[in-house]
Amino acid sequence: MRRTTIIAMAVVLGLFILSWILRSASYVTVQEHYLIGGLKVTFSAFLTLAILSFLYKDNPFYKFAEHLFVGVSAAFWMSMGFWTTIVGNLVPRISQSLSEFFQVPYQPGSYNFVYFIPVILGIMLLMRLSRNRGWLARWPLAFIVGTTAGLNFVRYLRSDFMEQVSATFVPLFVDWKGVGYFISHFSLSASGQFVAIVANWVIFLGVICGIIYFFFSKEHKGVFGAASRVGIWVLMITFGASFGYTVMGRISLLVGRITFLFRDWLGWIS
Amino acid sequence: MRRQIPLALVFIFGVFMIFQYFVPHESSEWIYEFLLDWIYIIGIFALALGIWSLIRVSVAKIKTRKSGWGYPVITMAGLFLMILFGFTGYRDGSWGFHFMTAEGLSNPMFRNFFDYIMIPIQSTMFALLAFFIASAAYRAFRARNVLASLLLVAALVVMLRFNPYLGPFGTIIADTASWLLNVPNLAAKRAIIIGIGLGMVGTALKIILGIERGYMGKG
Amino acid sequence: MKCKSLVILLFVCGFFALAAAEEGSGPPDSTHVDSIPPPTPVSMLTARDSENDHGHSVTLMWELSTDDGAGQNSVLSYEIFRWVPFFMDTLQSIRDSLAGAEGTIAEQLRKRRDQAIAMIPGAHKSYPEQGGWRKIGTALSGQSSYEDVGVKDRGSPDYMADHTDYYYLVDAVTADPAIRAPSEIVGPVQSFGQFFNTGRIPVFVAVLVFGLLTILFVTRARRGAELYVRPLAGIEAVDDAIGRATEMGKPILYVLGLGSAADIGTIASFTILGRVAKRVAEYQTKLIVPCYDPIVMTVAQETVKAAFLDAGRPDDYYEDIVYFVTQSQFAYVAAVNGTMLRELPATNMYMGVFFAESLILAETGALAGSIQIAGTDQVAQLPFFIVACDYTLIGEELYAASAYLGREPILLGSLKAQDYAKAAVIILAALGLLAASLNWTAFINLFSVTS
Amino acid sequence: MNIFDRMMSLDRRWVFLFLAVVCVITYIVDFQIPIRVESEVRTIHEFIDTLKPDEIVFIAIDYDPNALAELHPMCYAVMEHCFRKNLKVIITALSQNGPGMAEQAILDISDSLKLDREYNGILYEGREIRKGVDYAFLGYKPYFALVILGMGQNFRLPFPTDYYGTPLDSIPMMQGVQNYDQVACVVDLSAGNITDAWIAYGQGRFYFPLALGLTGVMGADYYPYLNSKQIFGLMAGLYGAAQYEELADNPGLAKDGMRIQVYAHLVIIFFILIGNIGYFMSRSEKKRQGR
Repeated sequence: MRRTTIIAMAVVLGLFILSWILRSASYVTVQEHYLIGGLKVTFSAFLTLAILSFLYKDNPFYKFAEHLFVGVSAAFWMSMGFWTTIVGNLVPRISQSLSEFFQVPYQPGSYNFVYFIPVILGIMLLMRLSRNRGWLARWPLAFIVGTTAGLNFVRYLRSDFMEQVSATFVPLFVDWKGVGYFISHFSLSASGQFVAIVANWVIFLGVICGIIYFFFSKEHKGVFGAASRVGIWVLMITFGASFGYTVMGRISLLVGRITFLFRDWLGWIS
Repeated sequence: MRRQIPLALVFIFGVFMIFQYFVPHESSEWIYEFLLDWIYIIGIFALALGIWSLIRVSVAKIKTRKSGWGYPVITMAGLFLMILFGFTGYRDGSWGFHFMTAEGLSNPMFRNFFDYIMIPIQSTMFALLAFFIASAAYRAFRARNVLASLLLVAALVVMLRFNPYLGPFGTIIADTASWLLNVPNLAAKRAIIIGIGLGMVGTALKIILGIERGYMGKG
Repeated sequence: MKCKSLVILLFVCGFFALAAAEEGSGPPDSTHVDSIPPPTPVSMLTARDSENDHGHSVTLMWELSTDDGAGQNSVLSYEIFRWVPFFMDTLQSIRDSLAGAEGTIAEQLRKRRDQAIAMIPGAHKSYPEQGGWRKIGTALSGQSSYEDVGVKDRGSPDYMADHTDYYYLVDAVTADPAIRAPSEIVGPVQSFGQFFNTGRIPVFVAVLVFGLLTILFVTRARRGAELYVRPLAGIEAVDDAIGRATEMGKPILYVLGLGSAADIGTIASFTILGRVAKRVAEYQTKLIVPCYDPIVMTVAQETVKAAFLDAGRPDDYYEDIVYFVTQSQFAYVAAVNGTMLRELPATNMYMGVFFAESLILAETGALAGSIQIAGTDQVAQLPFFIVACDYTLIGEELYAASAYLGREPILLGSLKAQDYAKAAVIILAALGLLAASLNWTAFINLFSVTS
Repeated sequence: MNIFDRMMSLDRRWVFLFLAVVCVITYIVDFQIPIRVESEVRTIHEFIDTLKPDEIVFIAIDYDPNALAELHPMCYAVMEHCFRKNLKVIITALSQNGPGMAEQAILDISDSLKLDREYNGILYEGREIRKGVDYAFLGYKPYFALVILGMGQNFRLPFPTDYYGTPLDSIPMMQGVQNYDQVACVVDLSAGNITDAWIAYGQGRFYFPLALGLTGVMGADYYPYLNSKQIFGLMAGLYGAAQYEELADNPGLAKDGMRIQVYAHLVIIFFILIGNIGYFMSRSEKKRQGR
């Protein structure tokens, strides 16, 4: 077991170096040293294959890529957050000397003192690390939860409720224009009023039955149960269709990686 | 006290934000923008807590020297290297505490790590979805009952929508697929969204009124 | 469609606001363009304060030139002019010198600027002396309104102060910018902010109705009225899953998703986490909660800690039950995947806000042989959870889960309120359908939120 | 475990392997698959195919690199078709990075045109296409809606010179070409709201025949315009482009992409079928044994 692991590692290392040499040899750009260019492509390819190897089973290469990715990305977002939010947004508002230190334009204003409040709240949050003052951390959390709950309350009431309800207000009287084409070709893409009205009916009934499915406090029995059953059918058809529709986009992502491996790394396809 | 004050804060800010929505006046908009800025700033402090948690968990694993203790070392190496690159840079002839200059990032290694470590792993992780969507389809699309059959048939129809080997059925399948994607899809999504809207609104209201306090650990 | 064209219009208008600021790109060499007869001007030009806004905005409306889309069909756009006193140039010069100033000089300049801003309304009183017309924007042919919002920066010469007399005129412009027809001048008109947005009255009514319904049912539930709730398979599975994990001696993995603490879906997930953690503490099973968002991590730690306290086992709690991974979508997924295959949890729960990673997580979990329970309010991810997980809470069921798990009458009472709201939706939809079929627009307009 | 049970519970790594192998093979091996053509793409091809030599087709290249994968193949297919039919082409680029896209397309198509090719059984001899004679590239101007409106009066208003600085009057193929009236049709390839401007301010006002090339996601939103006859044809996404390539008998990037897609989809469908056959057969087997 131990020996096979070492052999596998050695093989991968050998292939890595081979790829590095070959890529470097064929690397043409004046901007950087060819060894660096070769290393970049080889390392990217190594990481790509390491992640793909996860499909076979969990293995040291995947673990390596995973742990490296976690560390690098955590630091990436921390740096970005620090420079954009703290230096970009907070510092220019609260301190002239700090602004000069970070070389950002100082933006004085008569309401800037309020920017000390989030700093205080932030420090209260850090109190979590203290054993005795940990309860202070609840204040900033309460602030965030309260603000966003209020914010979401009205906005979702409007966008997910009022606007969706009023969108179901559609005419449903059957207009027989276009019915002939629909019957003769049995085509759902036929234009004309008839197909549109059928679609409106399906949407209307689908919405009603779907909503009935979500009733919690009434037993799903009798007519109510039948409607709820139709509701879950419509949901399932939709889930199936959405699933099938997504396949194409996911395959394109894979093609993107195949292109990277076969064109950019191996250079098999021009 | 320790519990009452946070609940009072939730109530005050929640109610304020609801009323703010109906008041278009300038002063109301100012406060709104301030509050949103605050959340971002508090978020950065929280990120420090997050990084601290990551470091602590990793160090604890390294200390035990159980199998696989080497991997957290890689995490820590990646973390500290990237922090070093993100917080130091070369500007005006000297190294210092910089990030961006007029020419771009002041430390090119930050960019390199992003381009040649983060990007390839990220896009490959995303590409794994192609495989998982296939295995999920194989595993789950069995005509066990009515619901599973509906799921299966709808998915098959949509997946066959541009298949060239179906002869005369091709057009019918393509039409049915686009009808499925436009009509029942719209109905189901609307029903779900109305439900979600109500659920969200109800939950938000319960939070503001202090009925739902699960997020403070008090059920 | 309507919405889309509106977006374009806004987009175009925005560009023109920029273009007006630059100007300069004069008429091209038009020697080969046939000469165009002058068009008729716009008529019925009106200007008034824009409704339901924070002020600093005037809305202009007019009737199209008869040569726009008809007649000679020669009008391509309308240029909007506002009368601007020369005084505004003072503001510009202060702004220019402020840009390069530092320290006390900047302080003084800022004071001067604020004084100057206070004088804007007075300067506009001198109309039509000591000022001139300035182009402030363009509307494309076919458009019969324009909203002048000026520039938000208070130091800018295009800043629109409230309670100030403004005067406007609109030119109908042909392909040759030299050939145009000015309208009559309108004014004075003043802008000011409103304290209540009347366009949002329907939302206000809905807030009141929904709030009252909730309070009504919660108080009734508090008084002890019996409430029926239908069983939900996904919720009943939670208890079994915890029991199963205890028997097998394997951990439970709880994933809060990629939402922030600002997402209601995540907050609902906290409540479920609280219930799960309490039972986990009682059974003394191991719980793993990797987090994506640091604030979510902090709240989740609070939640789990309190749950352990509630279960009477505060000593079993340790800080690293809930830990932070990284704020990068796929790095987080990579790490959770690894955890699933290495710790082999008996149960995986995915509750909250999820994006493309939903299927990667759920398939890896299935590979590890775990029972999987998911719940999300992201409609686009529901198909993947439905396909790959054993139980899925669809949309609203995620929000109902906390009430179900706690079995507290107060929370169940609010579910009842939601059900009444749904019944109202069905009745309204039926009425709305009649209204739409009979062209009864008054009813439909009751629900239209205009701003 | 009999064969049917095994079909039901294949190790998923077989699925992964099979899918990967099929994707790589269809990626590397260049073979042709048939493409089923929908009427909304056929109308575009027919329209251009029946134009007489020297008529003018207006191609608006209004997309940025992020939509390149879907719209570039359409651009190549339509442009090559026009040049092979000896039509003249006016090109504009109204999105910010459009000129780059357009120049790349012109360059590649000029190379391809130098070769003799046989399409749909007709031999087209290779020829040099010349700037100003076979095509005019007008370039980019901001505020697309105004540009579209202005060109309705005269191309010279928004574009006094072409992209390379030559006055329009000194361009041979622009002699006597004033506005959309001298153009046979406009083909707009766009990934954003420029499409709406072409419909509302272009076709809606100057009534020229308009065809659209869109990304796959946008497609469904624009079908109503087909019914209302505001556009005479529509190509959506990679599949739309592949249909045009099929009609023009000129396989390119889109058909390559569709080849992979079709076979990848077939692999998934194949495994779904295997699973279901296994499921039904083993169930009926068990029923029989039970009796």
